[in-house]
Amino acid sequence: MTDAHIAFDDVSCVVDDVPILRSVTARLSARRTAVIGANGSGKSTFARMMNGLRQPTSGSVRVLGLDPAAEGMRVRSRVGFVFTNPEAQILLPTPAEDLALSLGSVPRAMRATRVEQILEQYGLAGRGDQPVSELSGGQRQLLALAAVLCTDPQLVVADEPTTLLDLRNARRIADLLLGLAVPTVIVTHDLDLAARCDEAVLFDDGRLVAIGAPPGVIEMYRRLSA
Amino acid sequence: MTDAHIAFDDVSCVVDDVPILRSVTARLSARRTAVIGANGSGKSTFARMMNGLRQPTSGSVRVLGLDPAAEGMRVRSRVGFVFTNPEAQILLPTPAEDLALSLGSVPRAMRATRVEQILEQYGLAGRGDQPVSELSGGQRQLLALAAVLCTDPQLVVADEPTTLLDLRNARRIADLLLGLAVPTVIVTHDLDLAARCDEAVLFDDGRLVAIGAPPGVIEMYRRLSA
Amino acid sequence: MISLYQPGDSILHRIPAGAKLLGLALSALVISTVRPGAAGTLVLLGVASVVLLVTGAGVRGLLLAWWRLRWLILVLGGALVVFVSPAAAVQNTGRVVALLLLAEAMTRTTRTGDLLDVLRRLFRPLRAFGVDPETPALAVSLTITMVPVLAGLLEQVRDAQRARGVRLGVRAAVPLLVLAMKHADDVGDALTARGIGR
Amino acid sequence: MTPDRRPLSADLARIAVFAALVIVLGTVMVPLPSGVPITGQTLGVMLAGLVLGARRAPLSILLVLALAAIGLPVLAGGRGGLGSFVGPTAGYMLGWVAGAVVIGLIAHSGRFTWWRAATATLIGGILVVYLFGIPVQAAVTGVPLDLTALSTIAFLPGDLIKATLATVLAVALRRAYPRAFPKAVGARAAAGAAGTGAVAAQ
Ligand SMILES: Nc1ncnc2c1ncn2[C@@H]1O[C@H](COP(=O)(O)OP(=O)(O)OP(=O)(O)O)[C@@H](O)[C@H]1O
Ligand SMILES: Nc1ncnc2c1ncn2[C@@H]1O[C@H](COP(=O)(O)OP(=O)(O)OP(=O)(O)O)[C@@H](O)[C@H]1O
Ligand SMILES: O=C(O)CCCC[C@@H]1SC[C@@H]2NC(=O)N[C@@H]21
Ligand SMILES: [Mg+2]
Ligand SMILES: [Mg+2]
Repeated sequence: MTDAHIAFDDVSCVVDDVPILRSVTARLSARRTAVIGANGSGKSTFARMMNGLRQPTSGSVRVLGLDPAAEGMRVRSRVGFVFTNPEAQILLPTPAEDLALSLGSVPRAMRATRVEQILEQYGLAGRGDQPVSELSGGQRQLLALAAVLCTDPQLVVADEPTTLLDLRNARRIADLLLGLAVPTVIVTHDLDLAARCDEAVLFDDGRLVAIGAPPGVIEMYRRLSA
Repeated sequence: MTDAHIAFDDVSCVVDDVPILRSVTARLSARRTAVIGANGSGKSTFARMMNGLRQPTSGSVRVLGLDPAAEGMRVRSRVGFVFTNPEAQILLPTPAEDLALSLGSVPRAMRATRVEQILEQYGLAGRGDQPVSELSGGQRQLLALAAVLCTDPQLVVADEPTTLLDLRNARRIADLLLGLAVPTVIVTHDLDLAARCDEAVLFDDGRLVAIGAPPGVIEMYRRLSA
Repeated sequence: MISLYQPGDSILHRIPAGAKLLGLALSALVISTVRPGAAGTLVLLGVASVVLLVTGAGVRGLLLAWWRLRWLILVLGGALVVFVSPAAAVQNTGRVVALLLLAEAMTRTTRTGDLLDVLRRLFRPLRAFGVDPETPALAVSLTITMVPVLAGLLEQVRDAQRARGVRLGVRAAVPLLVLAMKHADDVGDALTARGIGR
Repeated sequence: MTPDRRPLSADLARIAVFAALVIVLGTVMVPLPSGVPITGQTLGVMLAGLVLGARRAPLSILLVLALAAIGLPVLAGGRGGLGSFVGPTAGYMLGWVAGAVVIGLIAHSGRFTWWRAATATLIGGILVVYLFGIPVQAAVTGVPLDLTALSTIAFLPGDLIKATLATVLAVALRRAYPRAFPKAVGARAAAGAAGTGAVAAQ
C-alpha cells in the first residue's frame, strides 16, 4: 500500500455547514483512475484536494507523499490539473505567451524554440500568435492540456476534460490523457472513457461508495442512477 | 412537404469573410430531430437561426411558417430555446424571479402560485428563493428548461442541453425533451440521445451532409470522425 | 484587442521604450512648468508635429491626429478666448495639443510587450516588500485575455434575453456580473493550479 | 472594521475581471467638446469598489490605467496611450483610483446594505472623482477652476444614474452570487476558519 500516489484518510469537507465530502478513505495506485458519480456528489471536490485547490475540514490527504495543505507550492509544481472549461484555463492572450508562462523555469533564450515544439506536438503549429479567442473549442482544450503537460508533472488530474468536445476532439484528448506515462486521475461523466481506465472510483452524495475495476464500478453507478 | 415546421432554403452564413454555413437546405418535419457533427461544424449556428438569434447572409429560413429575420418577436414567442450553459440562460438572481420573468403574460396575482407549481413540477420545490449560483448543475439545467417550457412554446430548440449533466439528470432532461408534444430540435454530441430521436441531421464544415433516420446518420458521423 | 502600435523602423521606433517614456514624462513636466509664451507655444506645436511625422505617420496621419483633437481645440480655445484672453487660449490649448501629439508619437512607435517590460522593471523594487514584480505584468496580460471573454459573456446574456423574448434593460447587467464573477473564480483556480501568481 | 485578509494574489483574477469590465464599459460613451467624455467606465469603477472592496478595487483601476499607458485602446471610445495622462482627463483617472478606495471603505464599513452602497458611490464615485478631476482639468487646460467646476454639471445627471445603477446591481449581485463579496464582518466571525476560509488560508 505504500506505493499509492494518492492517499485520502478519513477526509471530510464541510462548506457553509453542508458536508460535501464525508469520511472519504482511498488509496489510488493504478496508472489511470476514473472518478464517476452524480452531479454534486463530490467528484470535483475530491479531485481539487489532490493539488490543494480545496482543503479538507478533517482527515488527511497525501499526494506523491506530500500534504497539499501544508506544501501547496511543492505539490502544485508536481501535479498538473486540467479543468473542464478551457476558456478559464488559458491565462494569456495568445497560445505562445500562455505556453511560455508555463515554461517559467526554462531559460528565456530557449523558451521560444520550446514553445514552437510544443505547438507542433499538439497540432497547433502556426497558431502561436493568434488570439486565443479565435481558436476552436477543441484547439483551446488542446492548448490548456499542453500548458499543463509541458511542465512535466508527476501526476495529472483532469476534471471532465472532454465534456465540451465532439467525437474526434474528445477521443484525441482522451487518448492523450490515457497514454501518459505518469499516474492520471480523470473525473468524467463519459462512461466509455471511464471504462478505458485501470481503476474506477464511484461517489454518491459525498461518500466514496465503490473503488475497483471499472466495469463493476460503472455497473454499480448505473444501478444507483436507475 | 408543406407540413415541415422548419424549412431552410439554400441558407448560407458568412461571418468576417469566413463561411460558417454553406448552402444549407433542409426541411424538418419529424417530431424529434437530432443535429450532430464535429466542433465548429455549424450546428449551433443552424439552431440559432431557428430563433432569429443569427441571420442568414443569403437564402431563406421559415420557422412555423414565419421568417425569423423579419418577424423575430413573433417567432421567439413561439419557439423555446435552451442553451448548453444554463448559467447563461438564467437571467435573474433566484429561481422564482427567473420563472416569473417568463410568465410575463400571466396576471400578476396568479404568478406566484404558478411559479410554485412549476418549481414543484421540475423537482425544485422549496428552492425558489435560493441564489441560483447555489443550485447544482442539474438543478440549474432543469430551471433553465422550466423557464422555457412554461411559456408553452410551439417548437423547442435545445443546443446540447445535457452536456454538463450526470447519468440521471441527463436522462431526466432527455426524457423531458423527447417526451414533448411539440416539435423538438436537439443539437447534441451524445449519440445515444441522437439515436432516440426520429430523424437526425449531420453537419460537416458548415455543410448539411446527411439527413435521415438516426442510425444511418450516426454511422456516417462515426465514419467521418474516424 | 488591437494595440495602437504601428510597426515601422523610424528613429523613434529604435529608441528603447524606457527612454521614450522618461522623455515624455520630462517633456510634460518641462512644458507645464516653463509655460512658454504664445510664440514659444507655436514653435512647440511645430516640433511635436515633426516628431509625429518622423514616426512614419505621414502627413495624413498627422492631419488625422489634429483632426481628432478638433473639438478640444475649438471648445477649449474658444472658452479661453471668451473668458480669459486670446494669448492664454493659444498658450494653454497649444500646450495640451503638443503633449497629446508627443504621446501619440510614443504610442505609435512602442510595442506593448516592450512597455510591459518597462512596467516589470518599474515594479522590480517591489520585491523588497515581498511582491513578485511578475505579478503586475501578469495581471495586465490576464486583463487583456479577459476583455474578449467578457464581450462573449455579454453576447450570451443578450442572446438569452432575445431567445426568451424578454428585455431586462440595465437589469441585464446582473447575469453578466454573475457570469463574470464565475469566470473570475474559474480563472483563479486555474492560476492556483498552475502555481502562478502567488 | 476588519479588512479582508485573503492574499491579494488569490484575487488576481477578480481584480482582472473588473479591469476588463471597466474596459468593456468604455464602449458606452458620449464625447463632449471639452475633451472629457461622459463615460460608462465610472459605473465600472463604482461596481469594482462595491464588490472588491478598498484594497482590491484600486488595483483593478490601476490595471486599466497601466493598459492605457502601454498603448492599448482601453479608455472611453477606444482611446489610450500616454496622451491620456497628460491631457485634461488625467485627474479624473487618478480620482477613479482614490474613489474606488473610498467606495470600498464606506460600502464595507459594516453589513453590506443598499444605503451603504448608495452613500459609497455618491461620495467615492462622484465627489472624490471630481475632487481630483476638476483641479487637474483646470490646470491642464488653463480654464479657471470655478468655470471648470461649473462645466462638470454636464456629468452630474449621468453620474447620479450610474451611482443608482451600481447600487442596485451590487445588491442584486449579492443575492445572485453571494460568494462574490468578501464575507461581512459579523458573518465571518461566525463562519470561522472553515469553508471558504480554508481555501484562502493556504
Ligand atoms: N464553493 C462552494 N460553496 C458552496 N457549495 C459548494 C461549493 N463548491 C461545491 N459546492 C457543493 O458541493 C457539492 C459537491 O460539489 P462537486 O463540485 O464536488 O460535485 P461534482 O461531483 O463535481 O458534480 P458535477 O458532476 O456537477 O461536476 C455540491 O452540492 C455543490 O453544490
Ligand atoms: N460570432 C462569431 N464570430 C466568428 N466566428 C464564429 C462566430 N460564431 C461562430 N463562429 C464560427 O463558426 C463556426 C461554426 O460554429 P458553431 O458554433 O455553429 O459550431 P458547432 O457545430 O455548434 O460547434 P460545437 O460543437 O463546438 O458547439 C465555428 O468555426 C466558429 O468558430
Ligand atoms: O477616458 C478618460 O480619459 C477619462 C474620462 C473621465 C471622465 C470623467 S469621470 C467623472 C465624470 N463622469 C463622466 O461620465 N465623465 C467624467
Ligand atoms: Mg464537477
Ligand atoms: Mg455548438
